[in-house]
This record gives sequence, structure tokens and C-alpha cells, in this order.
Amino acid sequence: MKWDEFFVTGDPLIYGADVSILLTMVGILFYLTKYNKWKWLWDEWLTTVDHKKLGIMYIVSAVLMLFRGGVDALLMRTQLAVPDAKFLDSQHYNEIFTTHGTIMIIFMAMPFLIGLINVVVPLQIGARDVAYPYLNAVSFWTFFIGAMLFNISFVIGGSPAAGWTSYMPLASNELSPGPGQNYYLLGLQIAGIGTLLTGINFLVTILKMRAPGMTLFRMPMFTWSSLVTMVIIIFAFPILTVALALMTFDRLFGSHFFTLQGEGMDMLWANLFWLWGHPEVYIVILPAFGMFSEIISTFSRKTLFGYKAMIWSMLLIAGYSFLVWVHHFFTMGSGAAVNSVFSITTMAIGIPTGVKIFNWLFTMYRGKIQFTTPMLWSIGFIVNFVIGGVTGVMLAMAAADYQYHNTYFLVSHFHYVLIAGTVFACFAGLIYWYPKMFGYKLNERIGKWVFWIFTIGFNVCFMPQYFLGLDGMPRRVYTYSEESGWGPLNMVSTIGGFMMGIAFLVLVYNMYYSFRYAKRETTGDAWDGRTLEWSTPSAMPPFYNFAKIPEVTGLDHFWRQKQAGKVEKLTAKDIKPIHMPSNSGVPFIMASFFFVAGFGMVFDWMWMAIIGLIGVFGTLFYRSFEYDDGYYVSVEEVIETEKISK
Amino acid sequence: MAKTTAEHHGFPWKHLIGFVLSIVLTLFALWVALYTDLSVTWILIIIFGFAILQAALQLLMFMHVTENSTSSNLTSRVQIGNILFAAFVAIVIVIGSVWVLTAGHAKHDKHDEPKTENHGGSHDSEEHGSH
Amino acid sequence: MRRLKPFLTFGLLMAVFMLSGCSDMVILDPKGPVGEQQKDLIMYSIGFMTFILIVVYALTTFIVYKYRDRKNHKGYDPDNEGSHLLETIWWIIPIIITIALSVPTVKTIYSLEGPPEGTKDQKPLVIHATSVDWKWVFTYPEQDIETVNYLHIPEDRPVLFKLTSADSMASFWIPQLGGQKYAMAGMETELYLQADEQGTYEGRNSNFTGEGFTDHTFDVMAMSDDEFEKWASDAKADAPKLTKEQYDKLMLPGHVKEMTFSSTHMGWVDHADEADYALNARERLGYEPKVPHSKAAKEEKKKREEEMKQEESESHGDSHAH
Amino acid sequence: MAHAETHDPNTPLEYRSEIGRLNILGFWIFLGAEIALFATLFATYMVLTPRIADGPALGELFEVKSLLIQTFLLLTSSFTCGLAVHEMRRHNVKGLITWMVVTLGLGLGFLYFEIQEFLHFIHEGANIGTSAAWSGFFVLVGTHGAHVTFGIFWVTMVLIQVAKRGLTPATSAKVFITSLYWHFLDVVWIFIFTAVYLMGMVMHHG
Ligand code: HEA
Ligand code: HEA
Ligand code: CUA
Ligand SMILES: [Cu+2]
Repeated sequence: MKWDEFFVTGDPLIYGADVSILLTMVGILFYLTKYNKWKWLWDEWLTTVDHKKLGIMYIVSAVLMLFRGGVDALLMRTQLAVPDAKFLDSQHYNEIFTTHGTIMIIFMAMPFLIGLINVVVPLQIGARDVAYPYLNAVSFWTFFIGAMLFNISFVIGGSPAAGWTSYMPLASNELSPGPGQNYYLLGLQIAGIGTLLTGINFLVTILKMRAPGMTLFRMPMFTWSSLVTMVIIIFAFPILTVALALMTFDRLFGSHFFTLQGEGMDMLWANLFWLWGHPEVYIVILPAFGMFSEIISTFSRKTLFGYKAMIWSMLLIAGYSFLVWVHHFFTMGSGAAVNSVFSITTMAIGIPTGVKIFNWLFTMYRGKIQFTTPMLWSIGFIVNFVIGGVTGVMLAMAAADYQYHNTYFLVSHFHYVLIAGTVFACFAGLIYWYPKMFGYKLNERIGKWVFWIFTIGFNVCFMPQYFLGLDGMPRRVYTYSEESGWGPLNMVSTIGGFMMGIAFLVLVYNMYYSFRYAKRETTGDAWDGRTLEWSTPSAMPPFYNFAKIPEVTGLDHFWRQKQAGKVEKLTAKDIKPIHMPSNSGVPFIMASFFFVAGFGMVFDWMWMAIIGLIGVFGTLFYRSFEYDDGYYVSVEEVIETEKISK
Repeated sequence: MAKTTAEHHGFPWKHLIGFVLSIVLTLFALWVALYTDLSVTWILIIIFGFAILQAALQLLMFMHVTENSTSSNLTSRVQIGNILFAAFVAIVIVIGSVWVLTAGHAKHDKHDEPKTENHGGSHDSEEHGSH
Repeated sequence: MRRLKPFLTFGLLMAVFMLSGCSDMVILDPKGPVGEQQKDLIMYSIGFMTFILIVVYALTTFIVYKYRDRKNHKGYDPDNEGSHLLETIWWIIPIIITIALSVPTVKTIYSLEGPPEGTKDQKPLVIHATSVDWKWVFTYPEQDIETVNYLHIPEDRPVLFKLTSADSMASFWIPQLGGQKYAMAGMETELYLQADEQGTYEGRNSNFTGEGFTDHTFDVMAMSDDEFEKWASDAKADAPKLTKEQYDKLMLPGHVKEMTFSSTHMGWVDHADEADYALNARERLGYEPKVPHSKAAKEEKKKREEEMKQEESESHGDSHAH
Repeated sequence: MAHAETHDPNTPLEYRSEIGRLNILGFWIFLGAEIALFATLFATYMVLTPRIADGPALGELFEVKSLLIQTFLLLTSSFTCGLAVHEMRRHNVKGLITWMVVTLGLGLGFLYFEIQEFLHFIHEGANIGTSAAWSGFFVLVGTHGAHVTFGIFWVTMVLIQVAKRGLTPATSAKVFITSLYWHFLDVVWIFIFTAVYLMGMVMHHG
């Protein structure tokens, strides 16, 4: 390994990144030291097992990743704005769309949703924490370390450049030499472990930790959607784990799963990738559906329409999600029978999705609709997502897909579903539950500006791409000629992209503005909500969530109690000592060893990989011998926290 | 249904029966596979049938898949549902992959055609007729 | 409803685009029966999708407008939990639409597996198309000629492409003639296309293959049968023979100009049989893949660009006339 | 977190604590994920079997004797592991530890023969890099072997804890979970036995 292969050199953008990373790090270290925050950081954050704090850390990381992925996007859009642009060269462009796609889906959308699930679901089901709080910390830290490992590829060793789909044999040693592709493999692998653990953790949490009286069919829709998502995660992520491992073997240990030599089969990678990849896109849309259900019901001041149908349609989507993966490679020549079957199964997903759309609309019907920002995002979702959805159905028609495949028509489809679905939901959910996390609302007026700028920018950016696709513009080209005639629409698209960037900046400003000026909430019920998370007396629930575990008598229990004027007041005699899990530094340390192992593998330094793995197993065994039964919060402390007068 | 400790005070009949059955099934499968003249299709059907039987045996006799805590019967439904869904996914993955990666390619995948002069492969076409 | 105006505007905009811009967009302007079938299917589906969008937008507009929170709010019914009738409707109608979309889809899928209906009695012209990073090698086995980066085909006659690749997975696509199919090393896929009009069409690899992917393109010239025969026999007579050395050089990643040969590479390799031929050829030629961003890679890139320039200046007055 | 303890004397120890119950359920779900993981490896193997390049065919090298030894060792270990849990439910720590040690011994025996077999294959010119088919074989069977290896370490550690702390709701839940893991590896082996070895031999000879 030569130094010029270790540090990425020769590009002002990268030097800029080097410098800014260095400055940020120095800045953070300086701040922590100067204000004596090291202990605070360790005690309050690095070792926490509190689902709310882990959730917030997930969300903060996700917003950072949205920024990173967004900068990538804007760089791409800049390059594509005019024909024959020289802003980025081919290799650079390839790296950027690869990291853009990977980061947005794996390190932005998933953690954003998982973060919100972390914060909200235990509260919604009236639990004090998740089933395995320690494991939850392991999940977060492995995700975080995976993301960091992936991100340093930008300055050390070079980024992957084979697309987020990393098709073989392009991604093999012979055609993509160097550490770039290894970063992809190891970063995703490590983060994937965390995701799988999250899946198990929350499935058990939702099944077993519900407050008394909350039967399955009394669970809030966001909790339901999380449950279904977790099932998909549990069965889809192992497929990714294997696929990544096999490619890692091909690259590092000379096996021939997908290679050109040894009769490896490139199609097998595509097959395995999409066996995971398609369920993955439903993993990032179902929690979004759940959030919209909550928000639309809350701000229509009305029960969700067709509660049971909402659940069954979701279960159907989850089942179907494992039966459609081939629609990503209709053009591979598997024959008419295969393509017909998968065309039909794919189109069939439109049916339960449509049911959901109409149920949302009829939740608003005969309601009393309040146009808060979360509600605006939700209505915006319905209007824009259907465009992505119906074009998805167009793609599902295999014979027509031969023409759409690999074009901007497809690019536009998935941005319409991913942004108008997932990203809108992340924004809506963030704003909706912001007071739960931080004790004050984001400013509504600025928030509406963000909504309008973003939504208009979004359409300006991606609507033209449908037409570019129909005009034959392929995806993943770094430039195009003047004669192609694609220039004007691309320019429009770029303008839209920058509008989204501006909206993002305004959102960040809103966070700052509201932090400074927003009125602090005095109750736990900022929006006149319906579900248990709003029933805590303080705006931000204490670390044990509920001084007394609520008893649930029906759907929208809290709302009905409020309607009946029967909200129980907590009294001192209700309070018993509360058992809570202890903090632990082991997850963080274990994840750090994962980093060492991953970094070693990326550069094929096996000694380092082995040290890292020994560390990982060491922490695992250490934990096995640790019998930590947590601790009890005394009645006095609870009374004090809850400010109950005796 | 919850298993109770009471049932466990006696001789472990269930385990023994499970063990003997698994040995018998294993040997029988081996015999069918290697020492009978059945067609390949039948052999495959029989040995996979046995494998599934044996897996079920392990799950029921040794792993107590239907067992749970006394407090809720949701748990055993979840355990069984989980295994059944896993089986569904497993079947989709295995059969789906094989189907998708061999169907349609039959007419053009060179791995199936008789050897040509310059073809490096050394296998003959009978070996993977399903391809 | 003021708040929804932008959305409606976009819907309208889209409709206008659809109606006016259609004929300009290559996929909706096919020049052969395959693309024609696909265009028909696309237009058919757009009809349904437009209907769905109209229904959803109309409902949204109506509901959001009517039930917005305001003074003298009427019709508020907070406990309305659902309606069997309505829910049945929106299970059934999408099912019907899905069936209506499935039938022609399956028909077209099956029909595209063979030669076009109108010309299926004709013997198709067979062309082997081999993708190599980042060029296309076309072999005409009957004519015993080979071209690089351009195609000549007769009009009104089905062409059966046998696709394969020497290295990365590529996708063979001539948008105006019809949809694409993957070309993969170690196997062969088949694609029928046909041109009904003379002219030059753009073809390309549309599946990402790394650094040179953007320029992985070729031109297709559809001509009359006679012209085609003449071109083929001229090529056979005048063009140089393809040597193994020359072919191996083609296996190196990079771009080359258009070329014509009076013999084919089929004699010594079929990439559908030998997936690692190109890798071995690269090894024989001492080529080593370079880590991107490394000094070596940058030097190689510079060298390649210079070679390209040189070749371009040499290639004026190229062997084949368009 | 609620810590409802169940004190019904008929409830097995491992189900008496909330944590025990949660962990057992969680582990079952984890096994669901493991099924998907192995299914992916099986799919890979099945698709790649004809692709032997210049190497030997799969069935060509398989040997009935070695296969039977491995299979019986593992089947028996699954049985003894079941006996260990049976003893645990009779609160017989010694019986539990004895049978678990036997299980570990059988597991080690299995590994020994598996490694011997791998070495034999490598000697015959079939390793992970020989062909796609052999890559599929080594990674599928090797992943199972790695699971067994991990299982041996894990069971050992849990036994140490039982020896130190006796049978408590916490330790017995751990024993029970490791036993599930061990039985599960047996289930996977049954499919390896069938889909890899028997099928390989049938296809090669039949
Ligand atoms: C959040 C993510 C998300 C979601 C929800 C979806 C949803 C859908 N997707 Fe999409 N898709 C992606 C993310 C997503 N997709 C990504 C990332 C890719 C590309 C990856 C890559 O290659 O890089 C992709 C690619 C992709 C392809 C591959 C195309 C190709 O490569 O050539 C196809 C093909 O069938 C497809 C189809 C669909 C369908 C049918 C749905 C359906 O679920 C949509 C259902 C919704 C509706 C239909 C609208 C509402 C319904 C009604 C109003 C009822 C009436 C409607 C009917 C009866 C039709 N998608
Ligand atoms: C959740 C997923 C997600 C999200 C949110 C996005 C968001 C965006 N995407 Fe992305 N995209 C993908 C998932 C996603 N994308 C995937 C999976 C691919 C396929 C990759 C592949 O082919 O492998 C893809 C590919 C892709 C392409 C195709 C590239 C190609 O094929 O050549 C394009 C092109 O326009 C694009 C554009 C955008 C834009 C403009 C946004 C905007 O929404 C972004 C908005 C911007 C911000 C929110 C950040 C704001 C930043 C600033 C304010 C800082 C300003 C700084 C500077 C100006 C330097 N994306
Ligand atoms: Cu593709 Cu065989
Ligand atoms: Cu999909």
C-alpha cells in the first residue's frame, strides 16, 4: 500500500473535506475539553441505554447524513445542469452517486426512521424502555460506526464507485480495485448487524412490553407499522449479510461467487441484492405510512378510518415485499414466465397501498382539519407519493420496463416514493414529536416555508426527470451531449435540487431559531394528541417514561379519556420503586472494535482485522459474564421528578 | 401449552423417541439416495420430505417450539408464526432464486450445452438437467 | 383551495407535457414494431394512471377544502371509524385496474420473446453483440464480418441479437427500436429488434459499467436490404482481417473508434463460454488495474486520453462511410 | 422495565423471570433470521453447483463414511443436549453439566471430522477458490461449522456460569437458549446432509 493510495489526493474538493473534517474534530475536542464536557458526554450519551437518547442520536446522525447525501446530490445536479460539463470527472461522479444512494438509504432514511421509532414506540405502548435496552445501544453504535467507516472513504482510500447496487463483476477486484468497494461491503455489514438487532429488539418490545389493556388491535398505527417493519427487517437483513459476506470473500479471499473467473455468476449478486433490496424499500416506507396515519388522525381530530384494513393492508405489503424482487432485473432474460409472474405480483402491491391512500383521505373526511406543518407534509405526501406509486406500477409492467429500465424515469420514480414518502415522513415526524424530544415546538411559520420551498423544489427537480427518462436519458451518466436535447430539462431539475437545498438550510435555521425563541411546552400534550406518548405530565418524559404504567381501555385511549374529562392525576400513593437498566460503555467499546476490524478488512490488513474481531468477541464474552440487574429508582426520586405534592 | 417441570421428572421418552426417529430417518434417506433405483426426481422428493420431517421433529421434540411461559399464549403463537414465516421466506429464497436464475436461460446459458472445443468446462449436461 | 394550487398546476403541466411532447421523446417515437408495442403498452398504462391521479386529486381537493377547520364547521364526526361499503369499493376497483393492466402486459411480454408478428416468417438476421469495457463488438456470422461501435441492419427484417459481455454486465439498448436486455459474461441472452424506417439511431449500453460508461455508445444504421448486402460484401472484400492480437487489444478497458473487419473473433472465443477471456487477455498484455486516485491511475488516464487524441487525428477518412 | 417474577413452582426455572422469558422469545426470533441467512446460503449453493469450472464435481469427492460419522456425532449431540435440559428441569445441576460436557465433546468430534474432510477436499484440489460450486460448498458448510465452533465457546461459558452461580432463572435461561441454538444447528445440518451431500452424490452417480 502506497501513501498515494491511502490518502485521497489531487482534488480541491477532497482537500476541502480534509480540512473541514480536521477543523470540526479539533473544534469538538476543544469544546469538550474547555467546558469540561467529557464526563457528561460519556455518562449521558456514549453509555446511555435510554431509548429516547438513542433515538435522538440516531436522528442527529441521520440529519448529518442527509446533509452529506444532499451535498452529493447537489454536486451531481451541478455537473448535470448543462451539457458537456467539466465540473466533475467520470470517476468522481461515479463515486458521488454511489455514496449518495448508499448514504441516503442506509445511513439516512433507515436511521431517521429507526430513531423516531426509538423515541416514540416505547412511549406509545406505555413501556419504560425497550425489551433489550443494552442491545439497543449496541444497535445504535454499530450503525454509527458502520456509517463512519463508510464516510471516511471520502478522504482515506477512495469511495466506492460501483453504484449503491454494486453489481458484479463491476464491483470485483479486477474492475474496481482498491479499498473503495471494501468500504461499501464492511460499512454496510457492520451497520446491518445493528439493524437486525433493532428488528428483534423492537419486535419483542412491541409484542411483550405493552401496557396492560393494550391488545394488538388497540395499538397505535405507528406502532403497528413499526411491528411490521421489524418483521421485514428480521427476514430481509440476513440476506444482505450473506450477500455482502460472499462479495467480501470474492474480493479478499479469492472465492468465485460472482466473479468472471471460476464460473462465478454475476446474476446471483443481483438476485440476492434485490431479495434484500426490495423488502428494504418497504422497510423505509412502512414506518412513514405509520407516521402519516398518526398525524392525519391527530390533525383531522378524528379516529383513523378503517383501522383494521390499514393493518391488513400493511401485512399484505410485508408478505408481498418478498415476492417481487425480480422487477429490478426484468431485463436479465429470465424468460416470459418469470417476468409475467413478477409483473403481476408487483402490480398487486398497488392494491393494498391504494387502500391506505383512500383510508387516509377518508380519515380527513368529516374531520376538522388543522393545517399544522406536520399535517401539511402529510397532505403533501398523499399528493406527491401517488405519482411515485403509479409510475412504480408503470415500471412493474415488464414489457414497458425494458424501455424505462436504467433511465431517469426510474430515478424519478424512486425519488418520488423515497422523498415524498420517507423524507416527508421524517420531516413530519420530526416536527410532530419535536416537543416530545426537546420540550418545545419548531416554529410553525418557518416550518411552512420549509414545506413549500421543499415541495415545490422537489417537483421542479424530479418531474422533468420522468420526461428525460422517456427521452432516453440513462441514469448514472456523468454528462451528456448538446445534441441529445436533454439540457433544458436538466437545468430545470438542478434548479429544483437547489431549492430543496435551500429548504434544508431553512429547516436547520428553524432548529436554531426555535431553540432560541420558541415557547417551552408546559404539558406533555403539545398537539392535543391521541396516543399514550402525549400523556406524560412533563413535556419531555423522564428517563423512566411513566411514573405509573397506564392502563389502556381502547384505541386512542388518551384522547378518549380527555374527551370524557377523565385524565387520571398521579398521586403519591400510586408510585412504586421503578426498575431501570444500568448504563453501559460496552456497546460503544464493542463498536469501536468493529471499526478496527472493518478498517483492517478494507485495507486487507488481516492482522488488524483479527485484533478487531478478538476485541469484538472479547466484549461479547465479557458481557456474558456480567450479571447486571439494573437498579431501582426510589419513590422519593420519582415524586421529586414528577413534582407531585405529597 | 406450557410445559411444566412436573412432566420432566420422569424418563425422557420424548427425547429418546426423537433421537431414534432421527437416526432412522437419516439412514433411510441415505439408503433411498444411494442404494435404490428410483428416478432422481423421486429420490429428491423423498429425501427432502424426510429432511423436513426431521426438522419438525427437532423443533417439537427437542426445542419445544410450542412451549412458552404460562403468562401468555401470544408467545407460542409468535414462536410458531415466526418459524412458519421463516420457512416461507426460506422457500421463496431457495426456490425463487433457482427458478429465476435458471428459467429462460435454459435456451441460452452455455453451461448446458454440450462441450465445444474451446470450452473449458468439464461437466456434462446431464448433471444439471434442471438448468 | 389555495394551498393545493401548486399541486394541481403540476398535474396540469404533466398532462400538457404528455399531450404535446409525446412525439418528441424517443421512447414514444419508435421506429420499429418492438418499440411500437412497448409504446402502445405505455400509453395504455398512462391512461389508467391519469385516471387514478385525477380521482385521488379530486378527492383530496374536495375533502381538504370542505373539512378544513373554520368557523361554523359542519359535518364533524370524530368517531367515524370506517365504512364497509367504501372500503370494499377501494379494494375492488384497484383489483380490476390491476387485472386490466396485467393482461396486455403479459401478452406483450410473451410477444416480445419472439420475432415481431408481421415479419415472423422471415429468417431473422443474426448478430452477436459483445460488450467490452467500453465498446461494442458486433459479429455478423453469416456475412463473416465484424464491426466495432457501429451497426448496419436491413430495414423491415427482424434482427436477432445474441448478447454477451467480455467483462461487466452491460445492457444493450436502442431506444427507438425497442427495449433493452442485459449482456452478461459467461452467458448469452437474445433480443429481437426491427427497424421499419431507414435512418441512424443511437444505441448504447445503459447498465452502469464504471469509468467509461457514459461513452459506451454506438450508432445503428438501418438501410434497405440491397444497401445492406452491398455494405456487407464490401466489408468482406475490403476490410482488414481481425487478428487475435488486435482482438486482445480490444479487451483492454477504454474507448476506440469505429472499426470494420472481414473476419470474426468467433473462431477463438465466444465470451458466452469463456467468461474470463478478457481478464486473461489483459494479463497477457501486462495490463494491471489501478486503484482510482492513485498516481498510477492518473498517469494511465492521461496516457489513454493522449492515445485517444492521436487515434482521432489518424482516423480521419475512416474506412466505413455512413 | 417490569420485573414480574412468576412463582408457580411448575414453571420451568428459565421462564420464571421476565428477562428469561423475553430473552427466550427474542432468541426464537433470532433463529428466524438465521433461517433466512442459511436459506440464502443454500440458494447460493444450489444455483452454483453445476459451475465447477476446471475443478472436480461436488459429488465426486463426497464420502459416505465421513458424512455418516459427522451426522451421527451431531445428531447424538443434539440428543444429549436435550437430556441436559431435561436434567436442568429436574434441578439436577450435575446431570446438566455432565450431559452438556458430553454434548461439547460430540461437537468437538464433529468439528474434527469436518476439518479432516475439508483438508481432504483441499488435498484433492478443491478449495474455496477452485470454482463457484466449491466456493458455495465451503461457505455454506463452513458457516455451519463456524456456528458450531461459536456454540462450543458459548456453551462452555454458560456452563462456567452455572458452575459458579448454580441454577437461577438467569443462568437456566442462558442454558435453555444455548440448547435452542445447538438443536438449531442440528436442523441446519439435516438440510446440509440432504441438499449438499445426498443430492451431490445422487447427481454425480445417478
Ligand atoms: C420508498 C421506496 C419505494 C417504494 C414505496 C416503491 C414502491 C413501488 N415500486 Fe419502486 N423502487 C424504489 C423504491 C420504492 N419503490 C427504488 C429505490 C428503486 C430503484 C433502485 C435502483 O435501481 O437503484 C425502485 C425501482 C422500482 C422498479 C424497478 C424498475 C427498474 O429498475 O427498471 C419497479 C418495477 O416494477 C418498481 C415498482 C414499484 C411499485 C409497483 C411500487 C408500489 O409499491 C407502489 C404502490 C403505490 C401506488 C400504486 C399508488 C397508490 C395507489 C392507488 C391510488 C390505488 C390505485 C392504483 C392502482 C390500482 C395501480 N420500483
Ligand atoms: C432516501 C433516499 C434519497 C434521497 C432523499 C435523495 C435525494 C436527492 N437525490 Fe437521489 N438517489 C437515491 C436516493 C435518494 N436521493 C438513490 C438510491 C440513488 C441511486 C444511486 C445509484 O444510482 O447508485 C439516487 C440517485 C440520484 C440521481 C441520479 C444519479 C445518476 O443516476 O446519475 C440524482 C440526479 O439528479 C439524484 C438527485 C437527488 C437530489 C437532487 C436529492 C435532493 O432531495 C437532495 C436535497 C438536498 C439536501 C437536503 C441537502 C442540502 C445541502 C445543502 C443545503 C448544502 C449546500 C451545499 C453545497 C451547494 C455544496 N439522486
Ligand atoms: Cu444470464 Cu445465463
Ligand atoms: Cu422494488
